[in-house]
Amino acid sequence: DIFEKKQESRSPFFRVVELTDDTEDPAEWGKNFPLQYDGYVRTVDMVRTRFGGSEAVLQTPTTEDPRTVTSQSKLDHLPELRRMWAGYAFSKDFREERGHAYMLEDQIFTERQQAAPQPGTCLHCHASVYVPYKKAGDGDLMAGFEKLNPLPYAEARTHVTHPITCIDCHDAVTMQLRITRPGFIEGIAQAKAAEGFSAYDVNRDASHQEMRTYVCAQCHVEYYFKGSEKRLTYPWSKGLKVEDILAYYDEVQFKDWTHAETGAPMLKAQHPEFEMWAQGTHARAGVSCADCHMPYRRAGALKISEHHVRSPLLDVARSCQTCHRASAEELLDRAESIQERHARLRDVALNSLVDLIDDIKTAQAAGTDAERLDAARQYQRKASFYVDFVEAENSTGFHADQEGARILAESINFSRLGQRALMR
Amino acid sequence: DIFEKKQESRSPFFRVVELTDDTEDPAEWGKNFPLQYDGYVRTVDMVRTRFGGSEAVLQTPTTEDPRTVTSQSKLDHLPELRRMWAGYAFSKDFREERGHAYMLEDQIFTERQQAAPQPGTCLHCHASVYVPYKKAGDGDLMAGFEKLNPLPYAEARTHVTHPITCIDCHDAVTMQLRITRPGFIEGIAQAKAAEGFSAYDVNRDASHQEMRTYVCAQCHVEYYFKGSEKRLTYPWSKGLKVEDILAYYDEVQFKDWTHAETGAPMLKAQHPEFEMWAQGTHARAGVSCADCHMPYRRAGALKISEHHVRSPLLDVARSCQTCHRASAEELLDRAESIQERHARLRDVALNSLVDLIDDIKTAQAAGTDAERLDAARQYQRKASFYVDFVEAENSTGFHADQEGARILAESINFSRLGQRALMR
Amino acid sequence: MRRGHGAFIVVMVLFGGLIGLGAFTFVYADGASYMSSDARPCANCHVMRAQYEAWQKSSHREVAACNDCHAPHSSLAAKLAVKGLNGFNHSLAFTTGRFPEPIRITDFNRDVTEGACRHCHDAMVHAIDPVPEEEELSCVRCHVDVGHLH
Ligand code: HEC
Ligand code: HEC
Ligand code: HEC
Ligand code: HEC
Ligand code: HEC
Ligand code: HEC
Ligand code: HEC
Ligand code: HEC
Ligand code: HEC
Ligand code: HEC
Ligand code: HEC
Ligand code: HEC
Ligand code: HEC
Ligand code: HEC
Ligand SMILES: [Ca+2]
Ligand SMILES: [Ca+2]
Repeated sequence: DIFEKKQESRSPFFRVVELTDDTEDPAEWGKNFPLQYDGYVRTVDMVRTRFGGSEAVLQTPTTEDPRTVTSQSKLDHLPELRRMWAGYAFSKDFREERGHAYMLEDQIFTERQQAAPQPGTCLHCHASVYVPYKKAGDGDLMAGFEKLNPLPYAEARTHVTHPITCIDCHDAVTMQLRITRPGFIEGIAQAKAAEGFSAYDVNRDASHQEMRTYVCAQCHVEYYFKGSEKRLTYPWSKGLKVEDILAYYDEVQFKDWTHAETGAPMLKAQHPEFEMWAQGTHARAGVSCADCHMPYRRAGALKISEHHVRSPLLDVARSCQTCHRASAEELLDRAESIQERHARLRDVALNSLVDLIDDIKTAQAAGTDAERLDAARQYQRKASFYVDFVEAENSTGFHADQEGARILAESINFSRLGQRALMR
Repeated sequence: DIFEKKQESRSPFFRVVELTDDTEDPAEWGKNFPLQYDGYVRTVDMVRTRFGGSEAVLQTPTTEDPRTVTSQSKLDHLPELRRMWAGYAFSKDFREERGHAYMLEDQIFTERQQAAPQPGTCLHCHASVYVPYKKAGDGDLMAGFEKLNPLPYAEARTHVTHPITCIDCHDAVTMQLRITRPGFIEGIAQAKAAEGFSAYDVNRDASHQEMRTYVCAQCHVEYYFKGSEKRLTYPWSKGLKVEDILAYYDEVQFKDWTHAETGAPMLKAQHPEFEMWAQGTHARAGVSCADCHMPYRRAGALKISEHHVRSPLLDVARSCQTCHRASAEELLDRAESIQERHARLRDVALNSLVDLIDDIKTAQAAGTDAERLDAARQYQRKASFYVDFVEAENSTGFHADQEGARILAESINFSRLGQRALMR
Repeated sequence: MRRGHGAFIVVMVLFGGLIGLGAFTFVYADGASYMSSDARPCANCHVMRAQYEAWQKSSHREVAACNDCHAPHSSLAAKLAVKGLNGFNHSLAFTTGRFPEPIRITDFNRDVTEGACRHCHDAMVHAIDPVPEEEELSCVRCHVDVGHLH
C-alpha cells in the first residue's frame, strides 16, 4: 500500500549477507536480492509460444535419463534435420531449448552424450563455472578453463554444482555486470581486432549497454572445440557474419563430422543468437538482449530487471511496449508474421538440401566421377551450414529478419548449384 | 461524400481564383496554393541517391527523341536485364525513373514506343487524364477511360496536355484527397473483395490516412492490359502478394511476351511499390507513402505537405526523424544497409536466371524432349516474374526488406529447379 | 469525440468521490495537485517520474506543463472534470497498484492531448488538418516525444 511505497523508494536493498567472489549458491545472493532471485528461480516454468518458448513433455525416467519432463523434440518437428545431420550425434537427439534452470541436467542427459564422448568444455555454457574454473586453476580463471576442457565430461562435471548463477553475470561486491567466460573474452577480442580495435578487454572496454548483451553472448553463440585440447573457440577472427565464419572454418580446414549418406565434410552451427542479433535492426538501434529478455519490472517503488529470462512474447507489454506504442496484440502479430514468413522459407531451404543429398547418393551409386561428387559435397557443406545457422538461431528469424531470409536464399542457391554440379 | 464536406472545408487559403472540377492547369491552382505549387514544380530536379533518385544524362536531341536530358539507363547498369527481357520492348530502353514533371515526355519518347505500338491506356498514369477522360466520356469518367484505352497512343495523347496535376489527387473545391484513376478504383475494390469487403468504394470507404497512400497507389502498382480493349487492369483479385498475382496471371493464361532465346511465355512486372509496401513493417505500422515522400514542411507560419515528391533519403530530417530518434546519418545508413543487402541478393537472383536461360538454350540445341523444356520454361516464367517484381519495385528493398529477400530466395529456387528439370 | 464528455465525467467524479479509499488517497497523494498547472505535483508519484524527468529535457519544458497537454482547454468545467477524473483514477490505481505497465495513455486522454496540441498550434496546422467529418489527424503519430520520451 501507499505508505510502504513511500518507504521502499528510500531503501533499494538490505545487505543481509556478505557476498564474496566465491559465493556460488544463488540462494545466498537471494537473501540480499529476493526480487531478482524470485524471477531467477521461475526459469523452471515451461510455456509455449507459437514458435518458441518450450513445452513440457513427460517421459518415463530411466537410469541413463532420470528426467521426468523434457521439451519437445525438434527432430520430430522437422524430420529433414535427421537427413541434414546423418551420422552426427544431433540426429539422435535435439530438443527445443528451455529455461536456464534446466541447462545442466539437459546437457548431462541428452542422448548426444551416449552417441559420442563429450569433453569437459561443454560445461562452459551449461553450469556455473566461474568458481570451479578459479579453483581448478588455483585462482587463475584461464588456467582452470584450460584444465577442465580436455577432461572427459563425466569427470569434469564433478567439479560443478549449479546451472548458471548470479556470479556468472555479476560482480559479487559491486553487482556490476561482468564477463566470466574465457570463450567470450577471447572471441570478442578477436572480433574487435577484425574491426581494428586491438587488445580489446571486454570487462574494461565495453559500455554498460553493451554489457547488457555481452553477458548473454557468453553462451548464445556459435562455437567449436579447437585441437586435441578441446579448447572452446568462437570463430570470429574474420567477423560475425555467416560467410566470415564459414571462411574461418574453411581456412583452418575444420569439420564437425563426415556426412553418413554423402561423405561430405560437414559443419554444425549452434545457437548464433548473438551473431544474428548483431545483423538486425534492433542491434542497429542499440537494443540489447536484456532490454527484451529481461525487461524492467516495477516491484513496489523499485524498477528491477526481470530475472525470469524467457521469450519476450510471453510478456509483450513489458518487453516491447516500453519502446513501441502499438497494442500488445498488434506487436505479437508483427513478430509472428515475421517468424511465419521465416519458417516457410526455412522449409524451402531444408527441402532443397535434402534434394541435394538425394542427388549425391544417386550419383554415387551411378559411379559419377570424383571431381563432380567433391564439388557437390562442398556445396552441401555450405548449404547445410547456412540453413543450420538460421535454424539453430532460436528467434525464428526475429532477431534479424532480412539477414535471415538472405542466408536462406544463399543456402537454397548452394543446394541447387550442388545438384547442377553433378550433371553435365 | 465530397460535396457535403464542401462547406466545412478547413484548408485556409486566399481564394485568388475559383477552381472547378474542370480546372486542369496547375498554375491556376498555384495561385491559390503557391507553397504547394512551388514544391510541385521542383519535381524537375534530378539528384542521385546511393540506389535511387535520378541522375541527369545529357543526350543529343533527335527528331524521334527531342529530349536533351534523360536519366541513366538501367540496362547498362544491370546487363542481365537484357537477357531477362530478350525479345521484349524493355530490352531496348529502360531507365531510372525520375520526377513527376517528366512523366509525360519520358513516356512519349521512350524507345519502347518505337519497339512496339502502344495503346492509349498508357496515359492513365503518365498524364493528367481526369478532365480528358470526363470530356471523352461526356462527363462519365469510366466511359472516357474505356474510349481512350484502345486508341493508338499517338492519337490518344492528343487528348492530354499535362503530366500529373493537382486535380489528379485533389477535389478542386474541398481540396480533399480523391481517387481519380479507374484502374485503381476497380483494382482496390477487387483486392478488398478478396479480403471479404464487398462493394468497396474507395472514395467513400477509405480513411484519411489510407488516402495518403491510395493517391499514390493509383499508379505505383503492377498492371496489365486486358483483352483487345486494352483495358487497364490491376491483377489483385486473389490478393496483393507476388504469388497471388502470379496465380491470377496463370489462371487467365496471360503472357506479356515470348522469350526470344527460350520461347518461354513470359510476364513483366512493373513498379509494384504499393504491393511491396503493403507487406512491410511501415505499412503494418500505418505509415503512408505521403508520410515519407511528402513530409510536412514548415513554410512561414504554416505547415504544409512537401509537394516536391522525391526520394526521402534526400531529406531524412523531415521524412524520417519525426518518427525516428536516430541521427540523420544513422537513419540514412540504416536504409542503405538494407538496400545494399537487398541489391547483392538481387544480383544472385539475376545470375541464377541467366544460368537457366543458358541451360535451356543448350538443351534446345541438344534436342532435349519437349516435356523437360516446357517444365524448364515454366520455371523461367516464375523465376523471372519474381526477381522482376522486386527489381521493378523502386525502393531497392526498403519498403519491405524481409519480403523482398523472401521473393528473391524463391526466384533463385525456381531458376535452379528449372536447370534441374532439364537433366535426368 | 473530444467534445461533450463533460457531464458524463462530472457524474463519474461525484460517484467516485463517494468511495472513501479513493477519496482518501486522492487527498493523501496530493490530489489537489491535479488542479494546478505546475508540473512538479505530477511527479509526486514515482510512477510519473519518468515522464517528469523526460519532460524537463523536452522541447516543451518552457512552454507547456503536464496539464497543458493532459487537461482540456475547451472549458473550465471540462478541465476540472477531467483533472478530477484522472486524479481519482490515478490515485485509486496507485493505491491498489492495479494498473498496466508500462503505463499507457487511455484513448480518452489521448484525445484530450490531441486537443491540447491544436489549442496551441492550430494556426500553424489547420492547413494540414482534415475536415472534422473525417477522423482526426493524429499529431502524436509523429510527434509522440514532444512532451517527453516514450
Ligand atoms: C528486440 C527484442 C529482442 C532482442 C534485442 C533480442 N531478442 Fe531474443 N528473442 C526475441 C523474440 C521476439 C524472440 C522469439 C521468441 C518466441 O518465438 O517465442 C526471441 C527468441 C530468443 C531465443 C529463443 C527463446 C525461446 O523462447 O525459445 C533466445 C535464446 C534469444 N532470443 C536470445 C537472445 C540473445 C542472446 C539476444 C542478444 C544477443 C537477444 N535474444 C536479443 C526478442 C529479442
Ligand atoms: C558456447 C556455449 C555452449 C557450449 C560450449 C555448449 N552449449 Fe549446449 N547450449 C548452449 C545454448 C545457448 C543453448 C540454448 C540454445 C539452443 O538450444 O540452441 C544450449 C542448448 C543445449 C541443449 C538443449 C537443446 C538441445 O540441443 O537439445 C543441450 C542438450 C546441449 N546444449 C548440450 C550441449 C553439449 C553436449 C555440449 C558439448 C558438446 C554443449 N551443449 C556445449 C550453449 C552451449
Ligand atoms: C552460461 C551460459 C548462458 C548464459 C550466460 C546465458 N544463457 Fe540463455 N541459455 C543457456 C542454455 C544452455 C540454455 C538452454 C537451457 C536448456 O534448454 O536446458 C539457455 C536458454 C535460454 C533461453 C530459452 C528459454 C526458453 O524458454 O526457451 C533464453 C530466452 C535465453 N537463454 C536467453 C538468455 C539471455 C537473454 C541471457 C543474458 C541475459 C542468457 N540467456 C545468458 C545458456 C546461457
Ligand atoms: C544471465 C545473466 C544474469 C544472471 C544469471 C543474473 N543476473 Fe542479475 N542482472 C542481469 C542483467 C543483464 C541486469 C541489468 C544490469 C544493468 O542493466 O545494469 C541485472 C541486474 C541485477 C540487479 C540490479 C537491479 C536490477 O534488477 O536491475 C540485481 C540486484 C541483480 N541483477 C541480482 C541478481 C541475482 C540475485 C541473481 C541470481 C539469483 C542474478 N542477478 C542473476 C543479468 C543476470
Ligand atoms: C529498447 C527499445 C526496443 C525494444 C525493447 C523493442 N524494440 Fe522493436 N524496435 C526498436 C527500434 C529502435 C526499432 C527500429 C525502428 C526504429 O528506429 O524505430 C525497432 C524495430 C522493430 C520492428 C521492425 C523491424 C523489422 O525487422 O521489421 C518490429 C517488428 C519490432 N521492433 C518489434 C518488437 C517486438 C515484438 C519487441 C518485443 C519482443 C520489440 N520490438 C522490442 C526498439 C525496441
Ligand atoms: C517509411 C518510409 C516510406 C514509405 C512509407 C514509403 N516509401 Fe517509398 N521509399 C522510401 C525510401 C527510403 C526509398 C528509397 C529511396 C532511395 O533509394 O533513394 C523509397 C523509394 C521509393 C521510390 C523510388 C524513388 C527513387 O528515388 O527512385 C518510389 C517510386 C516510392 N518509394 C514510392 C512509394 C509509394 C508509392 C509508397 C506507398 C505505397 C511508398 N513509397 C511508401 C521510403 C518510404
Ligand atoms: C499503372 C500505372 C502505369 C501505367 C499504365 C504505365 N506506367 Fe509507365 N510508369 C509508371 C510508374 C509508377 C513509373 C515510375 C516507376 C518506374 O519507373 O518503375 C513509370 C515509369 C515509366 C517510364 C520511365 C522509366 C522507364 O521505364 O524507362 C517510362 C518510359 C514509362 N513508364 C513508359 C510507359 C509506357 C510506354 C506505358 C504503356 C505501355 C506505361 N508507362 C504505362 C506507371 C505506369
Ligand atoms: C498519375 C500517376 C502517378 C501518381 C498518382 C503518382 N505517381 Fe509517382 N511517378 C509516376 C511516374 C510515371 C513516375 C516516373 C516519371 C518519370 O520517370 O518520367 C513517378 C515517379 C515517382 C518517384 C521517383 C522520383 C525520382 O526521383 O526517382 C517517386 C518517389 C514517386 N513517383 C512517388 C509518388 C508518391 C509518393 C505519390 C503519391 C503522393 C505518387 N508518386 C503519385 C506516376 C505517378
Ligand atoms: C500525387 C498526388 C498529389 C498531387 C499531384 C498534388 N497533391 Fe496536394 N496533397 C497531396 C497529399 C497526399 C496531401 C496531404 C493531404 C492530407 O494529408 O490530408 C496534399 C495536401 C495538399 C494541401 C493541403 C495542405 C497541405 O499542404 O497539406 C493543399 C492546399 C494542396 N495539397 C495543394 C496542391 C496543389 C496546388 C497541387 C498542384 C500544384 C497539388 N496539391 C498536387 C497529394 C498531391
Ligand atoms: C510516421 C512514422 C514513420 C516515418 C515517417 C518513418 N518511419 Fe521508419 N518506422 C516506423 C515504425 C512505426 C516502424 C516499425 C517499428 C516500430 O514500431 O517502431 C519503423 C521501422 C523502421 C525500420 C526498421 C524496419 C526494418 O525493416 O528493419 C527502419 C530501418 C526505419 N523505420 C527507417 C526509416 C527511414 C529511413 C525513414 C524515412 C525514409 C522512416 N523510417 C520513416 C515509423 C516511421
Ligand atoms: C497519485 C499518484 C499520481 C499522481 C500525483 C499523478 N499520477 Fe498520473 N498516473 C498514476 C498512475 C498509478 C497511473 C496509471 C493508471 C492506469 O494506467 O490505470 C497514471 C497514469 C497517467 C496517465 C496515463 C493513463 C491515462 O489515464 O491516460 C497520464 C496521461 C497521467 N497519469 C498524467 C498525470 C498528470 C498530468 C499528473 C499531474 C496533473 C499526474 N498524472 C499525477 C499516478 C499518479
Ligand atoms: C507537450 C505535450 C505534453 C506534455 C507537456 C506532457 N505530456 Fe504526457 N503525454 C503526451 C503525449 C503526446 C503522450 C502519449 C500519447 C500516446 O502515446 O499516444 C503522453 C503520455 C503520457 C503518459 C502515459 C504514458 C505513455 O507514454 O503513454 C503519462 C503517464 C504522461 N504523459 C505524464 C505526463 C507528465 C507527468 C507530464 C509532466 C511532467 C507530462 N506528461 C507532460 C504529451 C505531453
Ligand atoms: C501550452 C501550449 C502548447 C501545447 C499544449 C503544445 N505545444 Fe507544441 N509548442 C508550443 C510552443 C510555444 C512551441 C515553440 C517552442 C520551441 O520553439 O521549442 C512548440 C513547439 C512544438 C514543436 C517544435 C519543436 C519540436 O519539439 O519539434 C512541435 C513539433 C510541437 N510543438 C508539437 C506539439 C504537439 C504534437 C503537441 C501535443 C501533443 C503540442 N505541441 C502541445 C506550445 C504548445
Ligand atoms: C506525418 C507526420 C506528422 C504529423 C501527423 C504531424 N506532424 Fe507536425 N511536423 C512533422 C514534420 C516532418 C515537421 C518538421 C517540419 C520542418 O522541419 O519543416 C513537423 C513540424 C511541426 C511543428 C514545428 C514547426 C517548427 O518548425 O517549429 C509543429 C508545431 C507541429 N509539427 C505540430 C503538429 C501538430 C499540432 C500536429 C497535429 C495536428 C502535427 N504536427 C502532425 C510531421 C508531422
Ligand atoms: Ca525454447
Ligand atoms: Ca528514381
